[in-house]
Amino acid sequence: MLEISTLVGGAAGDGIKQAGNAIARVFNRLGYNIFVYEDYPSLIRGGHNFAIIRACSEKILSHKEKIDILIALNQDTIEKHAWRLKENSIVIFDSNSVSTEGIGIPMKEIAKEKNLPLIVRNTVALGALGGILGIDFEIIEDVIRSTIKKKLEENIEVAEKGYEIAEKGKLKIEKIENEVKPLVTGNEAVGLGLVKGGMKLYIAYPMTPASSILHYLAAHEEEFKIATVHPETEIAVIGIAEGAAYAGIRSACGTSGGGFALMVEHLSLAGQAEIPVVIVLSQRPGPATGVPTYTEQGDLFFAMFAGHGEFPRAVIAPGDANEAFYFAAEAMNLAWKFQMPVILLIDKHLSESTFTSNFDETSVKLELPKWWNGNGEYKKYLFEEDGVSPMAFPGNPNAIVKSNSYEHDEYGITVEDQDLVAKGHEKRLRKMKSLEEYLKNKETVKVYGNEDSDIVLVTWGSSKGAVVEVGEKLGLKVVQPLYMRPLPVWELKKHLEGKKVITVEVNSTGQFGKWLEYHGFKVHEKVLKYNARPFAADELEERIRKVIENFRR
Amino acid sequence: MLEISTLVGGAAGDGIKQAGNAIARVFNRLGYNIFVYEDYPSLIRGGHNFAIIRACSEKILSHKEKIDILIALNQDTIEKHAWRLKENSIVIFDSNSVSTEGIGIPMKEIAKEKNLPLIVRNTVALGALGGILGIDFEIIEDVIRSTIKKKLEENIEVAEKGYEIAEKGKLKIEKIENEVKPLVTGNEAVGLGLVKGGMKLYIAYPMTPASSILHYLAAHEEEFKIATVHPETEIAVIGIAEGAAYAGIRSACGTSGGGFALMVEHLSLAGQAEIPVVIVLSQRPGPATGVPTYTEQGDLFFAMFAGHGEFPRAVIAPGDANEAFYFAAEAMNLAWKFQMPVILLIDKHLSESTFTSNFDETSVKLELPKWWNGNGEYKKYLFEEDGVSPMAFPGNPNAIVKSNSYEHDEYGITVEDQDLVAKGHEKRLRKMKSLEEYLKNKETVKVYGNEDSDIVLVTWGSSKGAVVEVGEKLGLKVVQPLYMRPLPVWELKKHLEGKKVITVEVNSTGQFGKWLEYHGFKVHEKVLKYNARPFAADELEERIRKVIENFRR
Amino acid sequence: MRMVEIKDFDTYAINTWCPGCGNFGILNAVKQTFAELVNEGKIKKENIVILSGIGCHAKICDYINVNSFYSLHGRVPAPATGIKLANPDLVVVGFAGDGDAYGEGFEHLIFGAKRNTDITMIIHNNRLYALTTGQFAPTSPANFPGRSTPKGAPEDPLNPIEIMLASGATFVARTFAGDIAHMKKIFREAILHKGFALVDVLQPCVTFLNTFEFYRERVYDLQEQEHDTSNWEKAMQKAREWNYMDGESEKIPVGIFYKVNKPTFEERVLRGKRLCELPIPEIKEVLDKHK
Amino acid sequence: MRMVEIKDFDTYAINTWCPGCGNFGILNAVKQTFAELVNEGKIKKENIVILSGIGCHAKICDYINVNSFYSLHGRVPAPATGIKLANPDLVVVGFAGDGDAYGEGFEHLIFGAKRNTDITMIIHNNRLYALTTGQFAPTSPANFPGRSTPKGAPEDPLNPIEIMLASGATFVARTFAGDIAHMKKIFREAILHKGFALVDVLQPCVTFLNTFEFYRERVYDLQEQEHDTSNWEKAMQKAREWNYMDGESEKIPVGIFYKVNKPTFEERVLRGKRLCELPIPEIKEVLDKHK
Ligand SMILES: Cc1ncc(C[n+]2csc(CCOP(=O)(O)OP(=O)(O)O)c2C)c(N)n1
Ligand SMILES: Cc1ncc(C[n+]2csc(CCOP(=O)(O)OP(=O)(O)O)c2C)c(N)n1
Ligand code: SF4
Ligand code: SF4
Ligand SMILES: [Mg+2]
Ligand SMILES: [Mg+2]
Repeated sequence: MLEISTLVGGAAGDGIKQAGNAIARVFNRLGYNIFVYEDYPSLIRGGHNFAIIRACSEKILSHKEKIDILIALNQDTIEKHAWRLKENSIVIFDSNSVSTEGIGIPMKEIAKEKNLPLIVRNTVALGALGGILGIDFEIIEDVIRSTIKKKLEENIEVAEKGYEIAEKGKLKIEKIENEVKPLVTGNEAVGLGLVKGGMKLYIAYPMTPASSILHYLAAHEEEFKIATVHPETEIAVIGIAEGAAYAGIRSACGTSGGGFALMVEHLSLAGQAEIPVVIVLSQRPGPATGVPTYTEQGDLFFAMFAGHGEFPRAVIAPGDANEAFYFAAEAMNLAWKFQMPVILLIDKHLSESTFTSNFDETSVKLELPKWWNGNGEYKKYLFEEDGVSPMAFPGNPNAIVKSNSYEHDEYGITVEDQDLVAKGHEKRLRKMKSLEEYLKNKETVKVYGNEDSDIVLVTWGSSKGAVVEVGEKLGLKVVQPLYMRPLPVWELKKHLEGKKVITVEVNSTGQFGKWLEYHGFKVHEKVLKYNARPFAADELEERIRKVIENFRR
Repeated sequence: MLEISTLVGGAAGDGIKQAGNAIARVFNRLGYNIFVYEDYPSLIRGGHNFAIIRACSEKILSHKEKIDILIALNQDTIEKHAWRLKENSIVIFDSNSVSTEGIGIPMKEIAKEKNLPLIVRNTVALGALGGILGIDFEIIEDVIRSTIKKKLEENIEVAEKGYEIAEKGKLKIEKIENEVKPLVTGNEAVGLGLVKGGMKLYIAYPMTPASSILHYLAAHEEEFKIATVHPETEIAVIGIAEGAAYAGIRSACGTSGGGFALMVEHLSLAGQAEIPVVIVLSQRPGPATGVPTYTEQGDLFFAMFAGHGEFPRAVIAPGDANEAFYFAAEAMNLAWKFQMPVILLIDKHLSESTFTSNFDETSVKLELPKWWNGNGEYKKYLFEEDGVSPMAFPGNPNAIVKSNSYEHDEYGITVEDQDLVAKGHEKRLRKMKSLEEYLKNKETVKVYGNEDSDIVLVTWGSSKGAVVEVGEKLGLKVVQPLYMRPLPVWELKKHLEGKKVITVEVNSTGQFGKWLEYHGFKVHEKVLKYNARPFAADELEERIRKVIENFRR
Repeated sequence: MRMVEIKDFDTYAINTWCPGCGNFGILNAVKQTFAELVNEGKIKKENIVILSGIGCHAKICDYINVNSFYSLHGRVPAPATGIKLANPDLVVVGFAGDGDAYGEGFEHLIFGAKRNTDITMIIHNNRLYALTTGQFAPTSPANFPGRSTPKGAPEDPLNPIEIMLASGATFVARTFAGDIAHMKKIFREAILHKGFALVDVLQPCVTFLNTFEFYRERVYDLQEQEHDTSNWEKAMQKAREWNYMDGESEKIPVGIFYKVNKPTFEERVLRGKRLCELPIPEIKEVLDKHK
Repeated sequence: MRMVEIKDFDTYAINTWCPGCGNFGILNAVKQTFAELVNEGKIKKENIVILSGIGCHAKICDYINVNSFYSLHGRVPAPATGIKLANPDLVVVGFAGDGDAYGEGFEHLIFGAKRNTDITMIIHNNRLYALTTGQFAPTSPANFPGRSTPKGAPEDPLNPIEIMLASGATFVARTFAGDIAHMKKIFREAILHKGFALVDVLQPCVTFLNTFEFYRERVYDLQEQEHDTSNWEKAMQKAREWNYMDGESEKIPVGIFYKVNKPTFEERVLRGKRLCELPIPEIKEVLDKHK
């Protein structure tokens, strides 16, 4: 296994994110699999930002704490990350701003010489990195051409400068004969999945870490054949989404915890009025404003139980970009198949990390919902066996489509009658049953590692990346349910019974572990992290080793 | 046991609620224990309203389906309630509007003769009832004087007319030598409890079935030495409550499911900023607008898990007016003792039913929170052992009080640092532990009936009334946890282990039963009702008998 | 084509408004307006979508036999916007209460006006929360003793006409539920107006605040005077003739205060796209740029 | 009594605004205003409570060493109202962003104005969502290409001064973050005003919309002209001189548009009560009426 981790750090405004992306693209073009972790505080200029770009010959879905190359655009970066260096690690730094040992490049000087803004230091660094890795400059140039728009030629020039100065081939890297795959963030994958799931309208109010779904979709409205709207509040967001769905087009919205909280009344409306709507909930550390640019998996119970009254829903938790793509589309399909709200539960670590993806757009099929056949009088809430009533939309000259937030009869007219109230409840509960039946024929749980191990790591969402890697390395079994609600108990039983179960998640109360226990599974150990940072593979390995040692003792 | 159930029915606008209240007062003055069930649709005039006034020599907390006296102000009432009549039941009706058998009184005529609005028919009926029961007219007159303001003397005159005409003493009722106790609705009891818990500001936006807390408190501002506010939205409601608490006064707010949904973001703020706030959540059938004037216990999980991020809270579910009083005060105390949000979870059936209460205002003590001692620099979020930081308020010349919705240090300044984030989480979790420890010395579970029975009925909230009655009658044990979160597992274990457990609740998914199961308790049967109506004692008896038969088979 | 009749707009739902309620007039005027517009070929019945909030007014969704979205208290403009974006052919008419539209969800109304979404908002302004048994609302007369404020509301009313004008609404009108002919005229204009139309209907609530007499004595029709509906300042001046503080003023203008044309929100967002007709795209090309 | 100094208002929090941000000017002006008012004996330092929403502006809570309530995005007026009701001695100053106050929580602002709650709202109006990296906001210039609307915002801006006037605010002013002296003058008046005071601060965001130059060339002080601040119509006229649509107008009035006196919300709600001093009552008498 070939692998190399690069950390690039500086202040907000130094273009760290862009640098990380460019570096990732370089390794990508060399045939490596990529994972990029982004770390930045909630501010616009200053502070400390960094990205860890891990490149590996094998498939990877997580970063490591320890790094091979440190690129420092400021002194802070050295101070904060020295502990990550291994014996042979290389430090590349702007010798005009940083004093340390390693490969100093006068980045500021180079920028100034060309009369360029200081942000181009990151391009100088990219060039230098290319030199050190002994890569052809064409690759660097090509990456710059595909990522930079302003002052393109000047950027190439300064990159070349960096390339020239740097000790060439000091850490020569092998090219791997792999197909070059797209690099996507979790949020981009979600956006792409929604589009392939037939979404035509995306509505969102900015909120980290969900905002970039909106940005990405808004920037590609034409290519994706959709519209995007950024309205006054999250309440309006979901109201608009529901109106659009009622009128016949697939809509979705995205937010984080505080915004989701504001949507809860409408979530319940989707339950009662049976409106298909997909809500992407990208978690960040709470409660309240919490730690907005960092990560946590703390909203699981909230997502599963939000909303007054009892109504069906699905809560799906993809764990990487491929799954984010696939399940965003599937969320759209399920919402329409069962006319219910579907929550795609992700978090900052999945949303904003970059993955080598290999999803196949043809793998996603638009599943048609139950359409009305046009015969007889239309009943929006026909009490069907499976709970799902045929759909028709306003504009249909033969149907009158009455949607209602009150308890209602089959036509959608308000009722208070005790028998009809009970029937309404039962109809909606039947949908939950139908969903469960449907899922029994689907992949709802993924399994990795050593099937025969008596120890199982169980995890969900973005924590998957580190857990799978550690599990495989340590010869353990890894189980990742993709659905949180309904929880695929039928599958989990097969995998967990009789095993020592260790849950791994990023929150302080072990919600998913509890959720398993609530369903009668025994959880032997809960490995938690709640300092707003995700697990890194090497860090988690240590923790799991300790747990296992304790087991064996 | 002496008991008598009276149903009075008519259209909205006929003053059914007032009639029910007056009838209840009559029986009350005769020394009976009272329970009044109110049933009305969501409209202002017309439709069908009724109240069942059950009076009993024993303590009761529920109504029965079957009745002894039917008072019909319109034909509907006869049609809808004939099935409730027993062999000897008496029917009193307005012979000008209703044709049936029984005791016809020309109520309309009497009203018209005096040129009074038709609503006084209910007073005529009250008089007639008094006559039939063979009660001194003074009692009737006294009740009228204490309940009616407009056209008082005329009302007394028409009541006398009804009294005279009615067949005197046809169903003579015994007076019982009991102290006459106050009749209060659940909502009134909540209001009174909050006041005794030190609440100074009540904020609410109207929403059935919570509105009458606001109405009651607003009408008694002077007596209760409080202020009430009805602002623009439920979001503002809780925001105002939190501001007031931050500034040093005890505040509370009340709503139903949809309004609570809108408060969820602020609930999370109370978690992060550690603001003491009491939210009275009176459930009605959902989802969404649902069946607004009826009842359901469908928001249990929502109340327990609402809010993004992880933070401590208490969810308390009183089951009758005495408990509503006591736990409203206790909610206020707990909120301030632990600086956390406390949800008082009730429902329409508790909120709007009337109970003979015997709560003692001296039983409620204002528990003082942890005050700052004034030494040194003030730290609003001092990381104390028990998680609870000393309180100070703006206006204190020695303290600067910084409240924060972000993760923060002890002073309340925003932090993103990983260690401080983890410490913040741990501090808040310690409060949950402290609360649990505290509750271990309190009454958290009530037990009724036959302790030795191998069958236990477990119930919560308003369902308690019917369940306790049935349990006692059938010689079963009844267990009622008062706290939903934290669930007093330590107590429940004592009572449920080794028993056959039947849960009884008014919702369609058996949430509380699940909650027990989630905590490892075995639930053998779930008795549910979800047609928006509460259990009546006799109806529930049948259902429980069947379940037991099945057990015994 | 068969002409539609008023009764084609009836449903089997039992009407539970109080006898004499101003809502009946609104209901009749709306049905008549719809029937006329359909019969004139101006709109198609199947394209009508009505919405409502929650309150007495909101029951109108049960009472009119057209597509409807009985939404949440205060939220009408949001789903209305979604409906219009999904299918701009639809004729979207939202009914809302004053508690609903000027209270709980006022912000949505303001943004509807700001954006000039092509929807019509008809506000049943009975100046209180009726269905919840009579609390004060944003337009209640000052000191109105509702059940939440028995000693009188501690706030002066707001003037929705003024705020709608300030928010950029392109059609602002007021009418009176006691005058069907006037309502029809206004509803018709509002529905045909391309852009955001706000109609404040003075709706007496016979149970909690019977204002029939009060209004009948005071209303006068702006269109019977020389009122220039294209002049914003004049509109504002007229709006301020009566500020919802009962008794202070003698006359209450009804009619169209203001009307101008501006591009609608859908036009600006969709830029000619019809979302329901767009295919699902291939994403390969975009993905290639991710390499 | 010791005089307070500006540095008494400093905290140890590291300031993370972008160098050159208009917020620095606001921060300085606020601290100076507080210091002067305290030293003049007009307010007590311990009675100052500041609040903020969420956004770049909101960090001001961390940067001023007074009581503070760092609230939620859009919600400042609600807790501010609660604070004032709890203890009317407190001097309540809310800081909010334009996204915050004119977007997410606009309704609270309008109702604050309607009620005349005695709080001061200072809006850091940089005309975009800064902390979330530059999306368009309610007062963004038309067609502003934010990250959520790369092809230009499909909405025209709203004019908060206009809406605040229409909502009944008793003090409405605008100032410019590039002019500390002017800000101080306005902040001082706003804080001393008994009732709801709205101050719209034109705040350049050097990162996403650097408007220093733009404003510097255009602002003029209403108080240097003959502007009658008690005349609502005149105030409205001045408000409409510039409608936040950049470039259309040459001049931008700053200063006090409008100022009148009215009873405050607390006065009307509390009717002389001081909640924190009231004892817990006996309820026996009330209970007796329940028999
Ligand atoms: C979020 C929410 N809060 C409160 C309610 C309760 N509610 C139902 S109707 C209503 C008042 C409606 O007043 P208005 O909109 O003026 O309608 P009206 O009944 O006067 O026609 C309220 C507060 C609700 N349904 N939803
Ligand atoms: C309910 C909610 N939605 C969204 C956000 C995300 N958010 C944080 S700051 C901000 C924008 C703030 O813009 P503005 O109020 O103008 O402040 P500025 O950063 O421009 O000072 C948003 C949308 C949030 N914190 N809460
Ligand atoms: S309460 Fe008022 S608004 Fe509601 S139906 Fe009756 S009269 Fe109409
Ligand atoms: S992004 Fe704009 S508003 Fe925020 S600190 Fe930087 S310059 Fe100021
Ligand atoms: Mg109303
Ligand atoms: Mg801003």
